[in-house]
Amino acid sequence: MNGGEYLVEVRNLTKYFPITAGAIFTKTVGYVKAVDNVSFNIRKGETLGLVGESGCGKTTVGRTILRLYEPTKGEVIYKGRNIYALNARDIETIRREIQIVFQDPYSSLNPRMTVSDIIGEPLDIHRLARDRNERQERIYELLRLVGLNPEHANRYPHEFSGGQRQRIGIARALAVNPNFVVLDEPISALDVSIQAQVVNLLEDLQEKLGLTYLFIAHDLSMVRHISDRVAVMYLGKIVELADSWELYDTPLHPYTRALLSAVPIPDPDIEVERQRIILEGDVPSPIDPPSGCRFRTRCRHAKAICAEEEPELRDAGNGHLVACHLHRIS
Amino acid sequence: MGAFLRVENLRTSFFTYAGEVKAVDGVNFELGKGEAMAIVGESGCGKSVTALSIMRLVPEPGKIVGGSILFEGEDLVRKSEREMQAIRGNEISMIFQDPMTSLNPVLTVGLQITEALKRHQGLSGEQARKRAIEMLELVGIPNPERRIKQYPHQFSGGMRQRVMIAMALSCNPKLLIADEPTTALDVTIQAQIIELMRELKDKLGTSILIITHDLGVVAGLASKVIVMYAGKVAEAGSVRDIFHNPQHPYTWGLLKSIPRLDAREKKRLVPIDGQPPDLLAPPKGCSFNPRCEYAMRICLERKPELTECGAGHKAACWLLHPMAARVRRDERRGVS
Amino acid sequence: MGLSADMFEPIERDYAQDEAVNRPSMSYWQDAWRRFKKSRMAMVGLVIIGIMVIAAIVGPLLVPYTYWEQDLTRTNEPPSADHWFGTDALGRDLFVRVLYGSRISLLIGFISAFINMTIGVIYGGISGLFGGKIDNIMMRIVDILYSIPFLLVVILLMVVMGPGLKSVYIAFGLSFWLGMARIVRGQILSLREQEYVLAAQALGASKFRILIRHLIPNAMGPILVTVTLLIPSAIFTEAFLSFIGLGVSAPMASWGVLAADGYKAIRSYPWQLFFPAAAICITILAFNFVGDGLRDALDPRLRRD
Amino acid sequence: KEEATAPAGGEQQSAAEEMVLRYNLATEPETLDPALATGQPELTAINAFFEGLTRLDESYEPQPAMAESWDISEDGLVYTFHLRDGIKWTNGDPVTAYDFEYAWKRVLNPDTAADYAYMLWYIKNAEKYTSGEVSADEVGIKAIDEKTLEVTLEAPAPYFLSLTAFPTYFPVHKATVEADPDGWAGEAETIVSNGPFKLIKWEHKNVLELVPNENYWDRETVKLDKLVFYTVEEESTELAMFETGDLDILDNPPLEEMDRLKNEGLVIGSDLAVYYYMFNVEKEPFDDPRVRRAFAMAIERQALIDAVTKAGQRPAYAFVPYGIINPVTGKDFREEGGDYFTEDIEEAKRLLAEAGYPDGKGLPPIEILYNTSEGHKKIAEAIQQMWRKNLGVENVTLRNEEWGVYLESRDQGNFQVARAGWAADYLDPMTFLDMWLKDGGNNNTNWWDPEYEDLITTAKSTGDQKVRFEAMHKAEEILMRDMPIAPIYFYTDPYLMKDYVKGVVKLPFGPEMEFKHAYIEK
Amino acid sequence: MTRYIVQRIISMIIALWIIVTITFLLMHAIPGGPFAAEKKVPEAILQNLERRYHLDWPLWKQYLSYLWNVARWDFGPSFRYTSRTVNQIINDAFPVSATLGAIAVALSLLVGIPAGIISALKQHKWQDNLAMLVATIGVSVPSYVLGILLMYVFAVKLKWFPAARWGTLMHIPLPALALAGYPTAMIARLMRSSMLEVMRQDYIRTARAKGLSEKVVVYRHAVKNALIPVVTYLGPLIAAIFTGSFVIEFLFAIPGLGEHFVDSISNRDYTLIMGVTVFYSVLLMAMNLLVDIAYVFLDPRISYLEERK
Ligand SMILES: Nc1ncnc2c1ncn2[C@@H]1O[C@H](COP(=O)(O)OP(=O)(O)OP(=O)(O)O)[C@@H](O)[C@H]1O
Ligand SMILES: Nc1ncnc2c1ncn2[C@@H]1O[C@H](COP(=O)(O)OP(=O)(O)OP(=O)(O)O)[C@@H](O)[C@H]1O
Ligand SMILES: [Mg+2]
Ligand SMILES: [Mg+2]
Repeated sequence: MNGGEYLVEVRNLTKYFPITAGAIFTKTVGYVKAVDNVSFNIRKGETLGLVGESGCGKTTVGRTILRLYEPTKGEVIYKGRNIYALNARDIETIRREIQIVFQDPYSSLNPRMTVSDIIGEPLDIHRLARDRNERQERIYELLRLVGLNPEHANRYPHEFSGGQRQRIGIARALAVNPNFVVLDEPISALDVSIQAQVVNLLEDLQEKLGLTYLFIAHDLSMVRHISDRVAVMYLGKIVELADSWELYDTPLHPYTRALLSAVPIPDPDIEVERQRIILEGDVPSPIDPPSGCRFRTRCRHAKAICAEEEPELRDAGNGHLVACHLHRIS
Repeated sequence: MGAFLRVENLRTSFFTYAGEVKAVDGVNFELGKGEAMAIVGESGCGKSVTALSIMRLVPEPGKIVGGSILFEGEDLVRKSEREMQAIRGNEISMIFQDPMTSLNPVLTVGLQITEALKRHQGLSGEQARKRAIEMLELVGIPNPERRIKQYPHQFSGGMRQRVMIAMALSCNPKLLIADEPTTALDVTIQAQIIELMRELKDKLGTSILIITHDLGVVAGLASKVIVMYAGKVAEAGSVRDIFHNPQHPYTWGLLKSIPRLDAREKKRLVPIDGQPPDLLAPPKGCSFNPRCEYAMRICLERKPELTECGAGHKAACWLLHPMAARVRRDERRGVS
Repeated sequence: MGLSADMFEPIERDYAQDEAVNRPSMSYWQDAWRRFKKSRMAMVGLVIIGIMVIAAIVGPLLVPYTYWEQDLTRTNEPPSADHWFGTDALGRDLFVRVLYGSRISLLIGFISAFINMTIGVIYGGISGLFGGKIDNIMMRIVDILYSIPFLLVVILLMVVMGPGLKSVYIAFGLSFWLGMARIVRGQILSLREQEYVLAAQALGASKFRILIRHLIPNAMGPILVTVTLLIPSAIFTEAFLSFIGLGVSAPMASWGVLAADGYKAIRSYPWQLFFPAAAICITILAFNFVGDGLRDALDPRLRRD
Repeated sequence: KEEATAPAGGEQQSAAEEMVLRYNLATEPETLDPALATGQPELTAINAFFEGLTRLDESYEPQPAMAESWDISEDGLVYTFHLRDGIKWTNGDPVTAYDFEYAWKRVLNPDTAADYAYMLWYIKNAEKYTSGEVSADEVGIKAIDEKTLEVTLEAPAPYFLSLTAFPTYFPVHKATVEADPDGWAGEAETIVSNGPFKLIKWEHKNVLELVPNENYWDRETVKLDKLVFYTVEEESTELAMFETGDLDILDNPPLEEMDRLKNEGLVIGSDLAVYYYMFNVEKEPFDDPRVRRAFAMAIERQALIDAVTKAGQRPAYAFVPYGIINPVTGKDFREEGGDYFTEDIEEAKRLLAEAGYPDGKGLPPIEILYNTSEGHKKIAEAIQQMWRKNLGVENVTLRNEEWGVYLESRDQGNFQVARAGWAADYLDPMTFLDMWLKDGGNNNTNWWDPEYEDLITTAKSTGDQKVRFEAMHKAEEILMRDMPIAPIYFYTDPYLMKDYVKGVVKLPFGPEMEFKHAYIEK
Repeated sequence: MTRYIVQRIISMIIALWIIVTITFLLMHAIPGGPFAAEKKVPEAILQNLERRYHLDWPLWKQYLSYLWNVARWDFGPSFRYTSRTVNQIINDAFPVSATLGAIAVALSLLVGIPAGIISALKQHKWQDNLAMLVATIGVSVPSYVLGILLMYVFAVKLKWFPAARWGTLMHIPLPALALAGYPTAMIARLMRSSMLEVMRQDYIRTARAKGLSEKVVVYRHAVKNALIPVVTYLGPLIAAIFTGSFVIEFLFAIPGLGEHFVDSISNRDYTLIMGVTVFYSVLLMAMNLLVDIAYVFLDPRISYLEERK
């Protein structure tokens, strides 16, 4: 692709969760194929959006990249080093550079730590504050950055509203000045004005410090706004990956199209008259995904080949990658 | 008989060591039967606490300190815990905001869905199981027979949220309180869920109180909206009023900050400047005043009352006072 | 209502104004300590323990008897003005013996609490946190230590080290933290699956940090209960060890020993059991108050003050 | 009858109808094999359902039992026992002289490894057989015919007849034993016996039940319908059971309750045992007899007994206890011998000063060794205090050791002063005196005296009671002159029986009680 | 899980071997022997005894032969109870201890768990304070004192129960109560502490929102989450209490296994020491395995499959 150094290269990433049966003498009866042979790259300083149906494996991708889950297969190259080949010590240091904002804001906050403890923790781990004062100042600064009141530093997570908790998570991830941040639905619980504030903040940081983001979200308008490129996942696979404006203007994969048509518009008049592409058929399960193209069971255009052969992710021109037989045919 | 649900001057506070956090500070609204109303507002402004107050489930050290919640004419604030048990889950159900911690990690999803069915609908185990599977299917969870035997941690965030939704809907409540029910859902599923709720509302006459940040969802589902700020209602009105004729500077700010899919080029987002207020020590006067572009001296001193500014449209802002200078119309419209 | 037009003048403002943060930021432990201080029961417990400690240190100096002085003509006397707690089978003053006993028993109580809070908690924590093979090995070691007859070890210690408190500490160090280790491990096994652990891991927190900062504070409830409830067993185990010959030599006696001496005489001379037992009870009650206060203080969700 | 199954109080009433006597053995018998039994509970139980050639009467004199009569040779070396007619085992087999021969040789057999084999070493070549030096045939035990048993002794032993009343000398049923040599005496079902009673139930560590043996030659004398033995170890529990009526005899009254029980008719039974402190004569300062004497004299025995031991023990100023009669004079050995020293603080202080430690000054640190036990501890504490007070010895510490460790310490001479006790094996002063020989296995004091050795050898090699007793008195005098030991008190054996219990004989050594003649009278 | 259990059993066997070895060595390292007595056995007899019990063999030979026997679950003859084997002794005594232990454990669960729950729900109210007081006394009064008091009041004074011994149902209540005292207190306190934690979780709120009665909320939703510390405690507790309590069996003259743990050592009854030790450790490890399996049922998030890196 057109130049640019890759900061993160994800190759054949696969993560299966075993499903067990039996009470005491359990055995594995199958796997949830949460992520199945996914490859993509992220350039330095860019934002890659990741969207897709709920449960399709976005969170799993994000976490496996950080090696919070041990992958079933595949590798992730960060700055030329395979993260899965690092030993425990190196992993700990590399985590200064790679951060994650968790999807679930509450359970990822230790209920027995005050907010200042939580945000201060990365500072302590990586010794980023020279003294207590600096640490304190930095904590207040981070709180303000994400739109929280520094007066709340002594509170505990349960004393916050959902959106406030999410911001604590963001502040924590930003505390270490990371290089690369996986943002797992970082703004879903925020009101729009705070969303705007946070997104602006992320963009500013990117501009100033050259941060790289993997931005997982459902809010397609926000994804388009923030991302340079967007990947669309369906049932553990990437089905389309393209420049964000390109993707929104000319979606190629039927699933992407369905997705885009479903975005609600914040205008009651338009919203009432909207035409959506309603996806039909049962949602397939990642436990035994359909053969061939995984979307075929719900695809209006499915052909015989779709059931037989798994479509590969190919370049449809201009760096627009899509995994669809139909597209190749047409 | 009056309204189906009428919340009057509801005040709920958390008594922390640092002082009283007035999370909900005099909220009023009405909800008719079969009506859907949305609550939007600043994160942390008291939306969830309002919802929890209606359920009478405000966690310690919080307490409802005043006001009344008339549900079908009866004041829930004065009901005993036992009476509430018969109402919760059956007549009023709630979808909680945080799906991860709101599900019991050690019980199977199936059990958690079926138990309310067994209790309120008197279904047998097998019937309840069937219904649970049905509900899961309805909210778009694949392979429900297998999934009901799994535990919450084996579900993705969105799936957990759908479990919560299935749970809340399973008993066909008269009032559904949905606290950000679709934040973790992708748009297709979200559309499906919204559709489901709409159906419920239209067919069964369920009243819906939905809390959301997604103004698109608001536009799609609700007919009335209240905008909250710092524990108070800033503006209330029909969806149209709020989207097309907002009166409160905070609402203007909200509308301005959304990126729209129909936008043609990338523009920097416009958030509302300044910090949200500390509810421990809210600013004197109008709590929005420190962030309001149009703040006047009076805003610093006196709280604005909720004043009528159209049929069923109210806002709490001094700008509506006849003595205030008129702010340019296009300014108010915010976007475009 | 006296609204004047000038009140509707727009005001100029400077958004950048940073209100100074006037509340100092507190860590969890500082905050817990603040709450602990507010708990009345906990303070009562602390005061009782304080009084006990002071009485143990200076008390014996203020009594006109020594712990060994016998008067065979005044054995088994009930409490009186001369002997507040009565006398024992050898005519010794029980009051002063209880005071002396507190020196040993309180020390044992603290030592056992210390051993549990250090060895037990850390060991169980590591085992639970690492899981897998490490857990299997560490827990089998616990099983082994549980299974090897304590009495054999004690006898060997007695032969090798001779009597004295040092051997008691070793005996405790070998065995007194096992239950705690298992309790902590059980808690950690469940806690380590929490998302905040994953979050800490993502921040690059070391295993040890995760254990100390995240997991143990969340396991504090059962830990505190175990510590407080093990103190009386420690006191009685010491009595047993003394009886076998490991602890302090007669005529010095701990509360446990006094109680064990007294219990047989429960029908004829009940005060010989009552006073040491009451001393133990009060101490344990005080420890429980403190433990409960701590538990509450460490639980941020319980901020009712 | 129905009430027999009722708990608690119920059993008491049934006793009136059924004549049941309940006694506490205090521990589970380790075995009920007469050859292997050593402890009091075993001996007591075995004595109730086995019988030897003789049986002791109320005055501890051996009376004919399995043997109807006996002849003793002139030199006192050969005993010929004539067995009764019609004596039978519980299974109906006759009891013969061969059974005795078999049983006794079994005790001596090295493979049996019986602890009490030495009780039979008075018999010719017995010791050699046990040591594997001679064969069984050379042992002086011979069944002449079914009814006649001839025993040849190594040296005259005037107390041999009373020995034959001791369980180690009891016969066993050969076929039974050979069927299961290790396990036959482990369960009631497999035991075949010949005594007044018959064991019908043995719930281990719980209860033993005996009924009269229908095959017993003296069946009429046995009046009880049932004899029940419990195995309750804790004294206060035994007392509780006695009080609730679950026990008819209280044999182990708790020390703490002694004062109260004395008012309720506690009987202070006699016992042939002595409690003493022994000095290691090779360790400073007890290498000096004056020091040993001084320490022994500074113990206030009566005060100790009154305040601490409480069971009416007698202060000991010599080693051999009361209760052994000199057959020549008919007087008690102890009373004949008298006290060998007195408690005299002044004298003690003088002796100590003379030894170079005026007012206890200059004494090295002294340590009293005792084994784990509440009673030993109290005595040691009291004595420590007495030495401090009476002699001004400040530096006395106590060392408490677990039983096995204590025995080892004693054995290795790893002590200065140690508590000890000794109980009779048979009714003769020799059982107390021959232990102080130079290589007496139980002499841990390192003390010995050639004259003492001579006297004991003399006494042991003659059947002439006069010579024997004179020699033994002399020996004791030497022992008490040098004082490698400080006798403290002679044990007693306090017990309390319900007033309806009759005919139970308390024995001073070996079995605790004789139940053959017992009956209930309400 | 199957693999885990297999692994566990292998590690248990290794642990058992270590226990046997250490105990064997300790046992022979401490002074005194099985035939030591105040009245010493003559040398010749001592030799016979040692020969009979193979104590004349070199230690390694004794050890190997012992290992072989343990592998066949044959503990050999008791040195003390000369006519019985260790297997017989254990087979006789264990059922008694186990019966009493099971009743005591059941009692402490039946009382302790509800008491803990009630104190948690009524935190700082009188119910809680009362429970705390009783629990404190429960742990501060050792079981022998409790036992003696029970015996005095209910047997000697009231004559409701026999004072001691074993055999009828009436013999059970007093020792069972004395035995249950400490575990009840412990369970109640543990339960209270974890219930306090659990009752404030969000999912309890969800359960309430479903309109479930407080009972269901507590017993179905909260208790399971709160049970882990109690279950952990139960593992060693059951192993210990089922093999008998020395003190209680001594006091109430109960023919259980408990006394052998102490007596066998005082008596240096080598085979019995080893027998009860092996028996106890097998029971303990089996219980702990059960506890670990129970964890997975109590909290499905716990997994033993993964080793954390
Ligand atoms: N336990 C508590 N103790 C103290 N303050 C609390 C507690 N719970 C909530 N609050 C405060 O109450 C206010 C209202 O919270 P609420 O959860 O209702 O917000 P919300 O409107 O739902 O926000 P969001 O959209 O972010 O979920 C917040 O400022 C929060 O900090
Ligand atoms: N620990 C686990 N054990 C078993 N299955 C799991 C586990 N975690 C996730 N899964 C399964 O993996 C699949 C993908 O989950 P993931 O959380 O990655 O989805 P997602 O794309 O993030 O969805 P959402 O948008 O709803 O958060 C789901 O089917 C989920 O059930
Ligand atoms: Mg996700
Ligand atoms: Mg909320």
